[in-house]
Amino acid sequence: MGEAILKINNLNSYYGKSHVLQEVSLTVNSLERVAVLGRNGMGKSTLLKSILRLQDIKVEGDVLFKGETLNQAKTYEIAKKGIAYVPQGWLLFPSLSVEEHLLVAYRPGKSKAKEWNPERIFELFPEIAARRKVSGTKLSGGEQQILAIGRALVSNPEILLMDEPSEGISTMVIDRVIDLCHQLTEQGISILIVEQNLELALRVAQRVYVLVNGRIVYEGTAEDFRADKESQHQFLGV
Amino acid sequence: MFLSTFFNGLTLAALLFIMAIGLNLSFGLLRVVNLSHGAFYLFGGYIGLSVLKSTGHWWLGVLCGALVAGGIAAIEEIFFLRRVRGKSTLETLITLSMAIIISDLIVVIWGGNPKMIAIPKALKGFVSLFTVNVPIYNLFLLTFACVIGLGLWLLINKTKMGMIIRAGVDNFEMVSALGINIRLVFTLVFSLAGFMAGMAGVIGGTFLMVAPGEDWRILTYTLLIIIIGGMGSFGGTIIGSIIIGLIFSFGSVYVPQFSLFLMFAPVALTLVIRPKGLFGRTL
Amino acid sequence: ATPATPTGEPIGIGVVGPMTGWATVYGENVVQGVQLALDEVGGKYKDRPIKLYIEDTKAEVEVMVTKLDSLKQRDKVNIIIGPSLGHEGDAAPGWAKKNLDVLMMPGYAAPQDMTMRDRTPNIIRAGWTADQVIFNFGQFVAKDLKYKKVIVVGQDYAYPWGQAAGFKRGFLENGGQEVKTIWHPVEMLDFSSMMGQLQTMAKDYDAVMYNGGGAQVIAFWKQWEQYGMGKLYPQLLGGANIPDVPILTEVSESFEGLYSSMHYADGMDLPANKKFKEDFQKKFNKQADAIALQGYDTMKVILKGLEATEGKTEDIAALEKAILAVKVTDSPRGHFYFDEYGQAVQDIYIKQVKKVDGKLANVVVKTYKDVTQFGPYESIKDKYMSMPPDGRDYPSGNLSEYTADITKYLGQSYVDDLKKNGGWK
Amino acid sequence: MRKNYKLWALIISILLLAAIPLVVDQFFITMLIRIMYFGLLSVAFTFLAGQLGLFSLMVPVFMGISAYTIAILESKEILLFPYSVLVALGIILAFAALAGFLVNRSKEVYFLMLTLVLGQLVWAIVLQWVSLTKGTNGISGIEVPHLWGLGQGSNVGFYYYTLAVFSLVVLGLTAIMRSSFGLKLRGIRESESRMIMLGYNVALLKWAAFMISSFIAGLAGIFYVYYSGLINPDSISLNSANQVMIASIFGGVNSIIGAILGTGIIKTLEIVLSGSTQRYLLIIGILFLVVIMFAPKGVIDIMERVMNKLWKGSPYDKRR
Amino acid sequence: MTKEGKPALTVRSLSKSFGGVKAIDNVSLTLDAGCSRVLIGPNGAGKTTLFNLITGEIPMDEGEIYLFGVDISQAKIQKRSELGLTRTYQISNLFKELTVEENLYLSLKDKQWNSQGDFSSLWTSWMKSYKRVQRIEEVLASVGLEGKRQTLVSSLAHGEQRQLELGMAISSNPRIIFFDEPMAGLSPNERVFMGKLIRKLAAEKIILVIEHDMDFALSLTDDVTVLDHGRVIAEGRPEEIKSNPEVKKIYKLG
Ligand SMILES: Nc1ncnc2c1ncn2[C@@H]1O[C@H](COP(=O)(O)OP(=O)(O)OP(=O)(O)O)[C@@H](O)[C@H]1O
Ligand SMILES: Nc1ncnc2c1ncn2[C@@H]1O[C@H](COP(=O)(O)OP(=O)(O)OP(=O)(O)O)[C@@H](O)[C@H]1O
Ligand SMILES: CC(C)C[C@H](N)C(=O)O
Ligand SMILES: [Mg+2]
Ligand SMILES: [Mg+2]
Repeated sequence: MGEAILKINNLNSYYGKSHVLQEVSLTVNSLERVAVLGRNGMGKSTLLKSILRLQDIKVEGDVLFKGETLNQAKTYEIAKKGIAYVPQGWLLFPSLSVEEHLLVAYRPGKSKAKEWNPERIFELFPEIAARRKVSGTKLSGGEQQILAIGRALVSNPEILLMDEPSEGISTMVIDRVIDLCHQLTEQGISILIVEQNLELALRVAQRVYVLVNGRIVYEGTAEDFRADKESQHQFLGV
Repeated sequence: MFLSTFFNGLTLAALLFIMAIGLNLSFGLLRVVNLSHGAFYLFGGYIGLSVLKSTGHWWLGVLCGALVAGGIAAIEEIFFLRRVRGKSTLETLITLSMAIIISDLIVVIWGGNPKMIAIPKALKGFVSLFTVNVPIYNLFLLTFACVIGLGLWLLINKTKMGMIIRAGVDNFEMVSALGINIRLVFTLVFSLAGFMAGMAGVIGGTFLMVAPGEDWRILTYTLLIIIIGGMGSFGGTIIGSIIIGLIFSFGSVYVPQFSLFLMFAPVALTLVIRPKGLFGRTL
Repeated sequence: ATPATPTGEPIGIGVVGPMTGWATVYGENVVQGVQLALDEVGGKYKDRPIKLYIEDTKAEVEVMVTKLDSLKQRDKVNIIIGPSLGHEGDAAPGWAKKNLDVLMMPGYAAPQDMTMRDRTPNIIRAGWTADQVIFNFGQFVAKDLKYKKVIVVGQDYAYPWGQAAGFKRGFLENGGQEVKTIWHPVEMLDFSSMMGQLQTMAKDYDAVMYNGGGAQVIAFWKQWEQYGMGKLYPQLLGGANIPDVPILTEVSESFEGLYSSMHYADGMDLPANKKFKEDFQKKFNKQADAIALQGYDTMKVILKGLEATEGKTEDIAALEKAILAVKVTDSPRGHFYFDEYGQAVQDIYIKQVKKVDGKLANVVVKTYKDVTQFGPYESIKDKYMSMPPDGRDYPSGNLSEYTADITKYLGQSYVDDLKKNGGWK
Repeated sequence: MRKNYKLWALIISILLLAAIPLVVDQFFITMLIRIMYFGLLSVAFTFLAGQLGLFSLMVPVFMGISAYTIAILESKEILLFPYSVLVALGIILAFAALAGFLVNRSKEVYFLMLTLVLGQLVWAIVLQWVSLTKGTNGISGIEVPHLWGLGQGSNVGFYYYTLAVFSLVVLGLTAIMRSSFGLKLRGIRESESRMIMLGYNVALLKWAAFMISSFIAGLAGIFYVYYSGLINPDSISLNSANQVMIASIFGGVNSIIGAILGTGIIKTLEIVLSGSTQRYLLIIGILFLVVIMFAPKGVIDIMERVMNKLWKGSPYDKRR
Repeated sequence: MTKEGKPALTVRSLSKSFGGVKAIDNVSLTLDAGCSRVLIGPNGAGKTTLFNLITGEIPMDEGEIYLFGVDISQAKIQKRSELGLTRTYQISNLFKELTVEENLYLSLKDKQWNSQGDFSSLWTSWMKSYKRVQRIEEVLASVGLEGKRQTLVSSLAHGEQRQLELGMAISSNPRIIFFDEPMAGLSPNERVFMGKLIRKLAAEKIILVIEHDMDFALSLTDDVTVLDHGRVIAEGRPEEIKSNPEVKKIYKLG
């Protein structure tokens, strides 16, 4: 395992006065897959948004990307450094076609052969390849999720932040997404994933964090957590 | 007479097109109801006039008018519009306030008298085409509009720019999260729209005149075009300009007393039947 | 007992007119004329400073009424100069009739009914009416220029209607055969289509008169030149406002030769005019024009009125009486006095645009002495007033219809006289 | 009491307004009357803008229609006072019903544009149908009806009539906005498709809201024409529509009180500033920019923040 | 399986295409009164589209739909809703700038409300009606949003919005409810909780559920319909479905 690609120290986030994230510290090492778990409304999405400085969230604390601070950076600068984001709710663009979604986000990778480009996405997900010219938001729910993942990939990031990628996709596609995640780390892309689907999360991640009411209450390897039925019950209500 | 009226309608359409396509940039693409577009036009026109008077170069006037208007647009975007992005009511009010301020500044700087921008020598006079006399300036206007139209079309449809803008309007933040400096893009587009308006101001001011109040008048016609053609539609802007241009020229020849009514009635009808204009995109 | 005129108290005078927007000149220049007149007397009457309250109507009548109210109620002003635009002038008598304790002296507004059919004693106009200045122009065009058929292109509102009406009367009663009117919206975008139309009409008509104001003149002129209309028609005829000074500074030399008429011509060769123009240029760094002159003259009339009443602005009726008796002899436009309706009786000048000292100016080519607002109908003004007010299409520009109409109102004998004399005497 | 503090504040202000003629002079009353009839326009605008999220640029048109109806009927001596007003209200409702039908399918910017064009269309008709409307000149010389308390010299009587109608409208609208009807309109604003799915007659609700707004504008027209004694195409021009929009947004487009406040401030500034400088439009323009920058929710927002500071624990509701 | 035997919903040879794609291709389906059914199928199979066609949110190309014996093929959405049809949305469609409570008030369509029409309640301070308040509280409790009553929907977390989406559907006491992936976005804990709720509804009312989570889907009812490429490829009990060769193929079951 390499050194930390993403490091978060004592992060506090607020929506107006409501203090959503409290003293969150978290690390994603290079070529690692990390999952953040937690019940609804615990602050998982807020965590990802805080990294990218999205919305009107007031963020205090340090976020380091490859040792470099992101505290003063703007959203687009952060993203440009190599952080891609699959948002919850997909946030596709109604006025762009499926193909345009991929074109607009496309940023060439370091090597032409290994890079993610729109064509490669279409190969990987034939279900959206057939719908190239359709407006992104006219797709079915699952297709939209796939497109959102594709859109993040074509920017050829170093780390991928995914917010509940399993939502809306069917079981067969879930398997493919899990495979994809493993493949990605082999290609040099680290992953930070937020998930409700415990099964998926544990199959993808090597390490997990659990958020309860905006605080990290558990940190450990995926195997440990899988075995730790008590923590699962206590923190996730499984 | 029919033919000459037709030509005149087209000329007017060409002028209005240059205005409308600029407005449609901010309107259709940025979704900003830019009521200061008319003010950019007039301010550009006056700048052009002053430059012409002091240097004698008409083309330099066109360039300066366009640049200054573009600059004001950039200022408006950076200092005001940017801060209320997405809140359409506030955006509208900001552009309205700017329009009021600029209109009044114009009176302060250039006084209330109407002014004329002389047509450059090279474009004076007329030629005979199909039995009608067509002023050279009119031909110039037509050509110019075509060039501008083509250029913008390429920019919007053949570059990534167009996609970025459309995406940015749909979801500003998500585009930032893709690593694109969408703020800058918006500023550029808005300034480009201002630039076009300023340029139209000098060219149109030469064709018509520059005077206080022109800003609102031109703005109204431009709005009509966009309404009838559909917001954000390139083809719609062309068709809209031609429709309005022709209605105006035929109206003012055959029924001048009802020309205003003639102008608004078809537009209203279009909107009632097709609420998004002839070519409006369904979003 | 308190003295009737407290010494040292300022005298308030309101000025209303459009000070912003498209019509700014019509308000601003009046104000400047007023200020110039005040300067000449050191800004005060005897030891009482004269304080101006300047209010913007934004060229909207509702705003004007509000501003009139605030001048009266808040600033306690008894004398108001203004308004300056036609539609403002039309609405002003309504207000004046409700506020008889305020004297109103129109700035540049020209509707004839302000001092005719809608007359109220507290409106006195040292200026002009749309018809008054143009009756004789019609006569001039018919008799001296000998045109038979004229096209009048004009803005579609009351002031050009009034001018067209006056012109029709003068022209058709003095040998003209037809006046064809084309009305366009007040703010016309582009005149090129109209030029096409005028080109085809050239074979049937002798001349074109443009009857509009301000920016429209420039727009009209531009296309007139572009289309080479000068080759099809003789020099353009103009309504009173066409060769206004601000326009002359803009248009090219081919504007030379244009005829029009008014109660003032900037190129008039009078010492008072020279002084007025010089002073104005010095003070405001721009050329004086008829609008500024109107403010100037009106203020001077008020000062004369104040002198006659020894500054008692409280008694408006007395002031009105005093002003009606004023006879001005040293105005830049010559002399004028008031008729019993409160309208100035003055000389009307036929003017032509000519180059003077390298600059275009309006030069007087003919003078009609002491014209009243009724013009040639002075002696039969009751009959004249029984006719409907000027309208878009009234009176008719068609000779036979026109004759039928005046026969009805002015009597067969009037028509017979016209025939006998070949026009007015 | 605490929960309804806004309502109480409203009632108290109305009572205060009623007492005003006892202490101030004519001019002040003139101003208040004017603010009230223009205030009605902003209220009409705000009602649609705040509840339905629809910006109507034809609000002044309805004012114009009722004013013109009265002016034409009375100046041509076809019908006089009480009947002319009744006819005017009838015509307003008829026009509003038609226009409401025409604009029903439009949303967002498209609604703004359609109302702009319809407004301009009416304006063009008024301008060019000279035989009926006298064109640009407009119609003037309309007399205040001979009613109890109205007469020459004093405008206090007129003030009370205006205040009565004005207060009724404000209270009525407040009630409507708090009723289920208001909530349904806000529901439409947020998601029309869901409202339809829930089984509401969305078209009817929108149409009714449009009627209410137009009717209020029509009421303003009655006071306008009787007080100023005239009506002119300027009153229904695009510029007037802009002014209504500016005043409403300036004051706070989601609140009736805000809209009235906005109108009050702007109309007052116009009078105060225009007397002292010719550049007051410049000043007002800059002022707008400043307010938008620092109080995007309008002047009412500043007011509420101040109130909140002063009166700790007042239920300052950040929702609207 | 038929409990009472009278069909509540009948869909006959329904078709709809978008451009070149046949999203729904000659689909027939019957839902008997008192019965519930699960609709499964891969992404893009046409499940949501089928819902949209039945609720009338998009017009159909061909086919017939009967709801409680009434032909609603061409009826307005409103009419369908009046017959007691409600749905949830896969992509939340809530009144974002209203509070949770207000959202629920709007979805509460009790008898009184409807019979009075839209305008009679203009003046009544109906929100405070005791019955309504009680009902709102019930709904809030049953979807687990008690603490969020006064919160603006736009500041709810995604999962909370999904919970409200369910609350909106059940509050109006409909006769027939369509659920479009009701479990999506919910955490395991909420799943258990909401699962119970839906199971209870399945017993009381007629529901049609789209769900990717098989375990949950099959715990609701024994009637399953499988859709693929707009066509019904299998229908029946879970065992039958699982052994169906076509289903096996798309689900890559051993
Ligand atoms: N408005 C539309 N325009 C064009 N194509 C559409 C539209 N709506 C749906 N489609 C297409 O129709 C097909 C069926 O979509 P539908 O939403 O019904 O799928 P679904 O079964 O609900 O899938 P999921 O499980 O992913 O939600 C998809 O391929 C989709 O892209
Ligand atoms: N825009 C907002 N304004 C105010 N509060 C918000 C906003 N968005 C979220 N919250 C609140 O912050 C808390 C955390 O929200 P967040 O979206 O991070 O939860 P989450 O863990 O991602 O939940 P889910 O699993 O449902 O997506 C929630 O209580 C939510 O109500
Ligand atoms: C605009 C001007 C020509 C106004 C003119 N003096 C009038 O009374 O109407
Ligand atoms: Mg989340
Ligand atoms: Mg679906």
